[in-house]
Amino acid sequence: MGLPIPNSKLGMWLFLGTEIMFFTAFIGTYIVLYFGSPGWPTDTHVTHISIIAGGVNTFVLIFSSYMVVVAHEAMALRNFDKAYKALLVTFACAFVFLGIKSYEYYGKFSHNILPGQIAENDEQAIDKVVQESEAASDEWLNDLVPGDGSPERIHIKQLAARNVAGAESELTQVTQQLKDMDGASSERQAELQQREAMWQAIVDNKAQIENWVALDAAVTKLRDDVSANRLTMEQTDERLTTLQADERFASHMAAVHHPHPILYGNLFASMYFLMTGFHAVHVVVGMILFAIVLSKGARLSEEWTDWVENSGLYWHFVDLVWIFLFPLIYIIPGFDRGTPGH
Amino acid sequence: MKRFWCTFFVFWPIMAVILCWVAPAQNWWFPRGASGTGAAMSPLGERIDDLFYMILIITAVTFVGTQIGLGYVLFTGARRSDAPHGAEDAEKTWFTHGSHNLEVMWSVVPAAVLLFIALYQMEVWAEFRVKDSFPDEVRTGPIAEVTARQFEWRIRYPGLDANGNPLELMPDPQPTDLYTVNELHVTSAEPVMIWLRSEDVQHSFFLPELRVKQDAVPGLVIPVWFEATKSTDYSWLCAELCGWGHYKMKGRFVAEPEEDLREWMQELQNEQMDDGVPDDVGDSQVAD
Amino acid sequence: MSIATPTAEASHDGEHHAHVEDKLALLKKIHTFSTDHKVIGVQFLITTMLMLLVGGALALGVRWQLAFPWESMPFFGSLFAQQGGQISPEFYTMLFTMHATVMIFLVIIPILAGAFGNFLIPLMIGADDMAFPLLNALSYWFMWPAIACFGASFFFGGGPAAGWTSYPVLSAVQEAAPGSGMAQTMWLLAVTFVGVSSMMGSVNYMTTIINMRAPGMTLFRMPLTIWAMFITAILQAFALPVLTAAGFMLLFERTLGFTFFVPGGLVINNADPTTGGGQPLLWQHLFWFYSHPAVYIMILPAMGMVSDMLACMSRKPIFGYKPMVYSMAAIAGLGFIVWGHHMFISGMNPALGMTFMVSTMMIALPSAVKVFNWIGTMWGGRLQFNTVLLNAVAFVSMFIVGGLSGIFMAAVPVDIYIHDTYFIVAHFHYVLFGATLFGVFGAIHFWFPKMFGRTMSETVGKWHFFLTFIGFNGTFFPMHLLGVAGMPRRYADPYLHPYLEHLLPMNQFMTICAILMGFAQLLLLGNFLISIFVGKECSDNPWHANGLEWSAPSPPPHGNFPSVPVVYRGPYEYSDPAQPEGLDYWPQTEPPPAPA
Amino acid sequence: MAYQETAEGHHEHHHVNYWLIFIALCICTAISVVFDVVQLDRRLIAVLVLAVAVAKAQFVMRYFMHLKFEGAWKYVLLLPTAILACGLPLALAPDIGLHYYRTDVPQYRTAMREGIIPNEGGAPLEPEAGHADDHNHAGGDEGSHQE
Ligand code: HEA
Ligand code: HEA
Ligand code: CUA
Ligand SMILES: [Cu+2]
Repeated sequence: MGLPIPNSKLGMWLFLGTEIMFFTAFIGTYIVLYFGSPGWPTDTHVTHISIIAGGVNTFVLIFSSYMVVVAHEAMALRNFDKAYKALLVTFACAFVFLGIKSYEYYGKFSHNILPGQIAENDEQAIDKVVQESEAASDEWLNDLVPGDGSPERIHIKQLAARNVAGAESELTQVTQQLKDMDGASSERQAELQQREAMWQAIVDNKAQIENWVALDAAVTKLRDDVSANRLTMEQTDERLTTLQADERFASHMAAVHHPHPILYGNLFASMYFLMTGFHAVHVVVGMILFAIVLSKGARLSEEWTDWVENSGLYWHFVDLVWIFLFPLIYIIPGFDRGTPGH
Repeated sequence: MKRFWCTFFVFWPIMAVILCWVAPAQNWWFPRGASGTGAAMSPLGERIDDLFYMILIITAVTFVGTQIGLGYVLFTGARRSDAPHGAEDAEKTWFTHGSHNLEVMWSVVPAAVLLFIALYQMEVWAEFRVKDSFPDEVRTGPIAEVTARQFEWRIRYPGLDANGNPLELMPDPQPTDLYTVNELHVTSAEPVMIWLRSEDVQHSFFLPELRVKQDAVPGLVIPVWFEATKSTDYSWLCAELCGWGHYKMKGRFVAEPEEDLREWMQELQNEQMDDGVPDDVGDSQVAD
Repeated sequence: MSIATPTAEASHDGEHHAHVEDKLALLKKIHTFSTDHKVIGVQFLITTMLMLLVGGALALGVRWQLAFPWESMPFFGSLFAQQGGQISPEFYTMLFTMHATVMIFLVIIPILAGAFGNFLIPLMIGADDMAFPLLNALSYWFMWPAIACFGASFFFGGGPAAGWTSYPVLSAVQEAAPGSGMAQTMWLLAVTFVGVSSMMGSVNYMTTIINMRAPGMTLFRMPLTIWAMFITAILQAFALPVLTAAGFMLLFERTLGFTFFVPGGLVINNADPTTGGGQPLLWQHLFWFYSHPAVYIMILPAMGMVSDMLACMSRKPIFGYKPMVYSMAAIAGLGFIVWGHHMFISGMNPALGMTFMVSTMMIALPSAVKVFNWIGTMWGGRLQFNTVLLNAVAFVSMFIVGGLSGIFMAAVPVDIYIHDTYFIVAHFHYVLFGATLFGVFGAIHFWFPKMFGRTMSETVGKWHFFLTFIGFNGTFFPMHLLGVAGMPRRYADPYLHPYLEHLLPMNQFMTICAILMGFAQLLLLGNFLISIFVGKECSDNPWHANGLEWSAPSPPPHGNFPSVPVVYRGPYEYSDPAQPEGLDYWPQTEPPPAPA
Repeated sequence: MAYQETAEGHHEHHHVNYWLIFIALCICTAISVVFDVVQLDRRLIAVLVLAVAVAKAQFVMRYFMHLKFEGAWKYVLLLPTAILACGLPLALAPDIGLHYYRTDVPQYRTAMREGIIPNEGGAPLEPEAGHADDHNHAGGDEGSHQE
């Protein structure tokens, strides 16, 4: 006894019921956190939410959903060739969807809108500029003077680089010491060799090192001014712009982000990546389901009808989730863009 | 053997009832601490206890009733089991699929009882938690801010003005504030309120003798009020798992007459304001 | 003890005795990736029984510390040696966390749904297997990554340190419990794995029960066990995804820098202030949204099985079959709207607390209906005093205690005082061990003959019951008193507080009882394992029961029934005077007498 | 199983013009994007946009997922799910969406400083200068967060 539908379809529907609850947890959380966090970022310039991208993706998913029903209908009418083509289009749509999604993600990554990395107020934003500038400066130095990049080592390199004028004499000194040394501990020898390599690199890259020294001075000043509370965010931003405009170190400072505090930005980014991420995972699973059918190629036959129907149901569900994510993430928060808060 | 098992099942509820009966005398009941009797040491606590006893009576009656029922069916069932299937009428299995009237009865009666309990208690709950039902005395403001952290309590009092009267407690630390660690002094004259907050993980502010408990939630400032009826020391501990030291997170909770409290605060103020660096002392007292 | 005592003579109902079954058929496949629901059931059963020992051993560690604080623990201490076998506070936290985790996720839930659900559902509804046998096998094998992760969490760092409820911030920020490191992460992963396992199971059970019933097996002819399994599966299907979702969130928060539960500005263990924007209460809501329905997941199947056992052993129909079904449905429905009663004291909105209080009170109602109907079932029956009945009666008796203590906690003002004290610990051990586990013990004895064609030893079974019952009540009843005395739970050393000092002897008594109860479980395991080989052989229907499963051979072959069974009546027609042959049972498959 | 004969007959053809449904969905999407551009009360827009989403979901479920042609079981399955799905956010709202107790976290202070929410707690709005890190205070001040 039972319902007049096959087990596989019943099972799929029940599974979709559980999936609804799974996404309910995310979406419900998002809604209540949105209301519980006064000042949730809604300005799309700040959040880098692109309604166009979301809208196109909505369209792509709807179209793929349509293609799935076409495929299913064709299967039922035993037009396997048509079904195959329709599924191929669906698969391609899924690909496009993921492509656009990655483009959006890329935007978030390049603006560092990532959970746990976002400054939420001016102080944090200023601080982040300092930290990133220091990191950029360290990285540059580490490139110029190869070898161990541990903080202690970097510190030694910094001291040496600041003494670029005396580098040649230091180098001769170390070389001499190395020569004079015989029978001493190999540890000491290794240490001296390391220093020799360091000074050698400094001498070789003298011009560059001098540029670095200039940057180092600027960054140090920036840090000192910040910790003495002498800089506002705008001033910090200006300083950074100046540094980035300076052709001597422009390429190295390019990666430093301008101060860009987003109130509740970490929460926002977490929710964004959580919801769209799990949705994307579902898209990938759907693609696998379709890939299995597609791999049958010309051998696609009647026995796959249920499979196509059930993966179709799953795919429609993936579409459904997006139908709700689109207004919730892309449209509603974006209403009053430009004005702070809500 | 059947008789043995029947007795066995009747024996244990009897033991349970006896155990509960003797428990208060054995000091296995509400903590005797300050009262010596185990009675709650706050008016609200007394009402909680009353509620507890009321539920205890209801559940005890239910418990005894159901266990008697169980015992009865066991004994009669044991007797009947000797009889063969289809025996004389008296020993026959009662072939029935249930009784509508009985079902209605034993749904409606418990429903009424449960609904009664549910409605009856609301007032106490509201008084303890709903801000609008707080007693008037505590609406004027908190007397201290208690901040929980792993694994201690930090207390911030408002300082005293020139006349020795407490200032108002501001939401943020003031230079005049007074600090203690693990020691909370309150007046026993009237209900008082504190602000409860946590600096790291979740903790819980638990005064067993006063029947007060409230979790300290990171990010929230929760008002908790209580009234100690006797001037003495009470136990104060943490009731929410907060890490390895959870069990040892205890404090000294002192309720004392108004004058003693003033005196103590004055002393505290003198102590803290006396080392020459007026603006910083409060902080250095509680530095890590 | 007349009819319902298992006997070797099988002549009376020797339907299927043409073929001699290999009694070890199920056991022989236990290590294989079998898709046969009976093999999977037995796999689950044996795995969970072993896990019971593990979880119990951890509990004994807890009890040791409570009875002999800071004294070296024999055996165990040296296993996880810290300072000469002494239990450190971190270790204590890990002990009760893992105790609860193992008991709940690796014992109770899988033994009810996994072992008995799997074994019984197709047999009782007359199907040849589950709807999705492969998925079924996967749901068993997904237990193993979970077990591996739980196992790993013992050794990666000091073990998870946030209790089984895993409240953030403690569980979310590494600095808050420095020792827990990878262990807490592993724990979360493991919970996700058991979640996946249960998920696969529940979709499978629902589909099977809805779609694969034998002809004549209408919904209201299904045994209460099946109803219970069905409702449990529904609960799982709709509650579990929320926990899985929350688990992912906590996992990401812990490892990837996401933020959902940790607010900003917390200074934890002198580390940099946190920068998140989350809210700790969110986790509690999501967690209990699953974990309250989960406590009914942990008892409904036992309720169903106990109903079957009681009817059979009383030789009487279930009293009020439909009310029993409706009350289970009501428990499930209400079970979704009471989760807040775990958060009364947590700083939730007091008005919300009141709502949850009322719904919690109301959930006692269907439970009451069930209790009275069980008593009604036994009333006027011919009780067969065997191990099955004893355990089933213990279930009812203990459930009443556990349920009634729930009423105290449901009353919010009282919960202010008893929340997070041993009163709670007493409550849930009464329902979880006292009710569910006794039900499971009964079920093991009841359906063992179907699994292996032999019966378990009655004598050992009764000793096991006797010792467990005494040990259980000796351990857990006094916990009510400890709770009233204000002893908080999760305390490594309550005696640090003067007002609790005098409770030490009581705790020692409880520990002795716990050890007794622990060793009694070895009797069960021994009885189970040995009876598989040397138990008394029995007929296919040793209890003279009505259910469809008893019309299949023992153990049922692959495909279960020689031919498709046809169902003519409900499963509880015991002692029906209309039974044509004058028997006191009337199997569901027996065609009604032709009208004269 | 052998006697699960009921499975047949589900391949029968229902005449649905899927292309029309697809067009309808596209129009709905366009409408929601338009809402984003026009200036209306934002609460109204939120309701409208969600209504459009529900309408879209209706189309997808009824036609693409064939629910229109299924038996009564669809209600048994979907109604409880829908109730739970709506109930969960509703039940979370009083605690997470609103706040009964005063919230004191750095974000709130920033929000107060920027006038997004009224400064109810009376907390000072300007970040304190210098090093205040020995304030044992959760949301005590922003300055110390940079240490
Ligand atoms: C199988 C598991 C199970 C079951 C069935 C129950 C059943 C119930 N539980 Fe329990 N509960 C747990 C497992 C379970 N619980 C666990 C594990 C915890 C702790 C989790 C943790 O914090 O770690 C917990 C915690 C817990 C709390 C939180 C306490 C706290 O932390 O402060 C509360 C509060 O309301 C509660 C209430 C109830 C109620 C009202 C029932 C009801 O369903 C009981 C209904 C039954 C009866 C009432 C008995 C029979 C009825 C009659 C005989 C009729 C007449 C009765 C009357 C008129 C009163 N439980
Ligand atoms: C189904 C669930 C279940 C079961 C069966 C049990 C069984 C037991 N529990 Fe359980 N317990 C919980 C679920 C359960 N518990 C939960 C959810 C918590 C809350 C945790 C938290 O706060 O987070 C808890 C907490 C808890 C505490 C409170 C800890 C604290 O708050 O500080 C205590 C204290 O006594 C305790 C004791 C016991 C005992 C003695 C048993 C006994 O019944 C066990 C009997 C013993 C055995 C069955 C094992 C036999 C084994 C051997 C004889 C050794 C063999 C050796 C090897 C194989 C190596 N438990
Ligand atoms: Cu603080 Cu427990
Ligand atoms: Cu609960």
